[in-house]
Amino acid sequence: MRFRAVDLRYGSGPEILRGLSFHLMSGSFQFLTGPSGAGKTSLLKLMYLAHPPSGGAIELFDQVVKGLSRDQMAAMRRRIGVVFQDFRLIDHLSCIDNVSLPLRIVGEEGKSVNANARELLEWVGLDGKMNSKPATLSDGEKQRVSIARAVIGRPDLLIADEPTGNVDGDQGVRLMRLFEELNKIGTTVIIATHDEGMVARFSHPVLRLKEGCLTRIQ
Amino acid sequence: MRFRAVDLRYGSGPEILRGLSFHLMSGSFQFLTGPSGAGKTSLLKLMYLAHPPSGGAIELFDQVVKGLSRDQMAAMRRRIGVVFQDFRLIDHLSCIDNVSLPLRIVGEEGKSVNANARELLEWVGLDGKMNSKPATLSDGEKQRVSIARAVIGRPDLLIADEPTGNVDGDQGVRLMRLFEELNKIGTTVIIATHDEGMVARFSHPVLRLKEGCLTRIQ
Amino acid sequence: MPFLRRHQAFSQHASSQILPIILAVMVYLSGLVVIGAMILDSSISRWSGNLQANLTIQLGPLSKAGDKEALETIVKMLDEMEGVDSARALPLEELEELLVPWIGGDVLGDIPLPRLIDVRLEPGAKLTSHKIMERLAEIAPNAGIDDHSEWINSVLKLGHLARVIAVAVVGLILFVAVVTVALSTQAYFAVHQSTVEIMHVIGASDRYIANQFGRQALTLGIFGSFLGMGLTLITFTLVQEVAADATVPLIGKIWLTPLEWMTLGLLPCVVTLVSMITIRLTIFFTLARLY
Amino acid sequence: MPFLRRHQAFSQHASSQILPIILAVMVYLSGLVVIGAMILDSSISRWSGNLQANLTIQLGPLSKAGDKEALETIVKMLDEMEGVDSARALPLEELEELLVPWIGGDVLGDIPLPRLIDVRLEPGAKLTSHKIMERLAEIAPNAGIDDHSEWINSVLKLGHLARVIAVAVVGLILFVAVVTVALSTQAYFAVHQSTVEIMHVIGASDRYIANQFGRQALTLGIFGSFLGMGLTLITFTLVQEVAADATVPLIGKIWLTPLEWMTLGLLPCVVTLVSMITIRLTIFFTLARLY
Ligand SMILES: Nc1ncnc2c1ncn2[C@@H]1O[C@H](COP(=O)(O)OP(=O)(O)OP(=O)(O)O)[C@@H](O)[C@H]1O
Ligand SMILES: Nc1ncnc2c1ncn2[C@@H]1O[C@H](COP(=O)(O)OP(=O)(O)OP(=O)(O)O)[C@@H](O)[C@H]1O
Ligand SMILES: [Mg+2]
Ligand SMILES: [Mg+2]
Repeated sequence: MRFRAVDLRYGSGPEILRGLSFHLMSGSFQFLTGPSGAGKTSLLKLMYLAHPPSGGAIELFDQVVKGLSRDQMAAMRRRIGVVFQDFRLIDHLSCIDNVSLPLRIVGEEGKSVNANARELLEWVGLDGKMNSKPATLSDGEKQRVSIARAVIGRPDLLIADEPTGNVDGDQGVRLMRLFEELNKIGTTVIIATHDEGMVARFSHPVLRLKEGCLTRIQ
Repeated sequence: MRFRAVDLRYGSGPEILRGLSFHLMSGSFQFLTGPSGAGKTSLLKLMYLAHPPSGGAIELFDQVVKGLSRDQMAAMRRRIGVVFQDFRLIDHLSCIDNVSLPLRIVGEEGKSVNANARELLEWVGLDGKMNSKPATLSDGEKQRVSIARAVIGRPDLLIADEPTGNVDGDQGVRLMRLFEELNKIGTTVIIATHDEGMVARFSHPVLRLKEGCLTRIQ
Repeated sequence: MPFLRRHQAFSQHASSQILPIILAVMVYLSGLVVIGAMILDSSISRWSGNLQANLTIQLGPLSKAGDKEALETIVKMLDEMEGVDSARALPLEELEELLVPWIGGDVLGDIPLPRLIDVRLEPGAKLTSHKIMERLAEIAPNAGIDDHSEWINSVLKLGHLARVIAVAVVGLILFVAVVTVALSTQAYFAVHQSTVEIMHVIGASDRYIANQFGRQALTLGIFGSFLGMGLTLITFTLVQEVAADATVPLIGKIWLTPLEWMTLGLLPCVVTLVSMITIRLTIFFTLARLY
Repeated sequence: MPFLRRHQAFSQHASSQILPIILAVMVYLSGLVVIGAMILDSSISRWSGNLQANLTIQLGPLSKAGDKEALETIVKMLDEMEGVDSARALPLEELEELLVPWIGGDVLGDIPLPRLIDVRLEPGAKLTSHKIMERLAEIAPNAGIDDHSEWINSVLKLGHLARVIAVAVVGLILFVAVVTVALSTQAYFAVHQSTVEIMHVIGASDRYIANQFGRQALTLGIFGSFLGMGLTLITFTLVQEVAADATVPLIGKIWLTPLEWMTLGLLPCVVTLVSMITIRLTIFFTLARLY
């Protein structure tokens, strides 16, 4: 993934990100830190193609994003797994249906889909909540459903926004192991977090975002 | 506040909390910890009168809650400030209107209300976001708005559910200082968190919730 | 009031733009149908009134010379009867003209002829042909009456039917309007459910919440209803303009009496009221579910 | 299909219960009004048809004995005319009965009398009284015709007016139904906005999203529309039952022709279609706003 002089502003508001340029190696594992309101989520939005940059160019999977057709963009999004800071589960679907959604939208059906989703939910410790609706889950549980949904499609790029913000320490470590596992089989992983303990514990390169500028810390 | 053999179950589901009995001194400062899904939020819901217990009795401000009229309950709720884990801001109101809501519902009007809200928002570091709608805020910013709303009425009881889960370390400490400040002028404070660093840093008594049972750690 | 204004931010959701439109559409629809029914009703009244207001009385064959006096007495009596506007004997010449095709001009000179009296009743008079006959029987036992009863009955039946249908349509549409308004109001409220829950849990009393939303709904309701009424009036005025050029047969009037205007004015009020009541009930049930 | 079934969970929001009800109410309303208009229309047709189908022809005074032959020729000619159902001369006795009150029984024996021929036209025949007169002129120059034209014109005008009003009401109500359906569908969609956004951002193609919701809306639309149509049919059947007991005057029939049934069947289809199109457009605009 490559960013070239990327700017971002919402509507006619102030510039949140200014002239970001960097290159992320495929298969790398990165942390993204920065104070609250620095623009971490905004930067990730650019990466998972939820918002267009107001300037500059983004290259993803060796393709320039600008100028792609809507179907090509959708195909690209399917190669990206996202853990949203606010979970974004579909209220009307049960946990297992939320988790299997990324498989279903590419037309996969049948038992293997369900088995897959079930296995992942067990892995994140939600054995008993398969058929619960998101509204009846605790925030930590929602976050774990969201993580399961992000990884079920074995994405080429995994983007996680504070994925351990609502779970306790042990569980957090367990989830980080899941991401490292995925990274080993080739997925590029980017994790935004403000949990400095977590960053210190795992020795991965860190990108630090502050006042719209990015610095790289090894 | 006193709990006597309080049970909680949602609908006909399993018991989340079983036979909790404890007494919290007025003016105390407590942490509430426990793994994700242990029932911290559920216990707090009982305290801020958002859900009735399925068994047992709750005493708040030296009054048994059961049997109070709706108006008396509302009056009691107005003496409690709550920071929700999921913020619960009103989407259609700007930050400053969200923050001043607890004053407006008791009929306070005029400039002092606005000045008050403005001061608090500055304190939590949201100088430039007074008139933004919640949808345009980062999660850390929403959390701070939620905190400002909880404390503006100088409540007798402050209940905060992971109030520093979405902000960075420094800001977290700053917010904890705000709660301690409030505690000094007589407010009882209860903070649910899974941030062990935070709990270690501030030496306050801890309630630990696990598998529906509560243990007190000094 | 700045607070009120600010609280109207409650309503900036898409559905709060749709609610007033639906209310407006419903008021417009009911308004036009009610106006139409009123005009139809008054036209039918006039029409059947005209039919009934006109009788012909036949006096059995009188000799040409004699009985002129008797005829005048009868006409005078009729003319003075309560409910009669005017009575007039058909002149002999007109009568002869009427009869020529029947019996040939050459015979007419010799035979005694029946005489016809044209009676116009006052509009809305309660006088029936039966009553007139009773009075006539005293002085002219061989009189007959033609109140066009066969035709009148047919036409009156048709008019009556049209009225029944009009009332049924108006009733149906008012019912549908009320149902639609209630349903739309509920749909409008759905997106504000969470707002109510938040207000409740931070300690707002039930009355406060109901008042805030009630005021909100009142504003939207009044806006929507009167928009609809405005459209109705515009349409009505246009129809009046068009009708003024091309006089429509049989439609007596294209204007409303003050009473009819008042009835019409009730419409937006009812719609607003229904919307208000729905909001209140919905809030009541929402709050009742909360602890 | 379990996936389809599970995706119907999309619709478990309150507003998805309200949408089918609003559709049902709209179909019900339009259905009743359309049926009413159809019955009114055919009643008016029948009624004015009956009026036109009946003429009286007068032949100038004939002597009692003579011209019997001429009368028969004329009746025969009329009877054989295209568009005439039957023609029949009024017997002398009936004629005399009619005339007694006019000129007295004692005179009747001597004078020549006019003869009346009662002509019934075939239903829907294009024959006008003018045409008949032309044909008659050849053999009976002194014939007159009474086609009740004054009355007929009045009644036909009233019927015509009723039709115009019915068409206007039907048009207005269909318009309102379409607007209400479109608005309600949009309100229904409002609560699903976030679902669309989530599906989009995890990589669902526009077509996939549109299809999922389209299917959803189709199910709700069909359910609502046919519920409404069912209610219409129940109401219609009840009205038929009631009307069968108390024969309503002048309303010819309380049943529909196959063509009318088909027209009626179009209603729920149109409503479902409008709902579908609205959903598609709304999704299209929602997605177009997303990157
Ligand atoms: N949709 C939006 N419209 C306008 N401004 C926005 C929008 N979303 C975010 N912002 C602003 O952009 C800035 C960065 O927000 P962002 O959510 O990226 O921060 P963040 O680094 O993720 O913070 P946090 O750690 O609190 O989640 C904030 O000041 C926020 O108010
Ligand atoms: N409305 C509800 N209906 C049914 N079950 C619920 C409901 N809310 C919570 N639960 C269940 O109750 C349990 C406790 O939830 P709670 O939100 O209290 O946990 P928590 O300790 O706050 O967790 P976290 O740290 O993740 O926020 C969970 O298993 C959850 O699934
Ligand atoms: Mg963020
Ligand atoms: Mg919780």
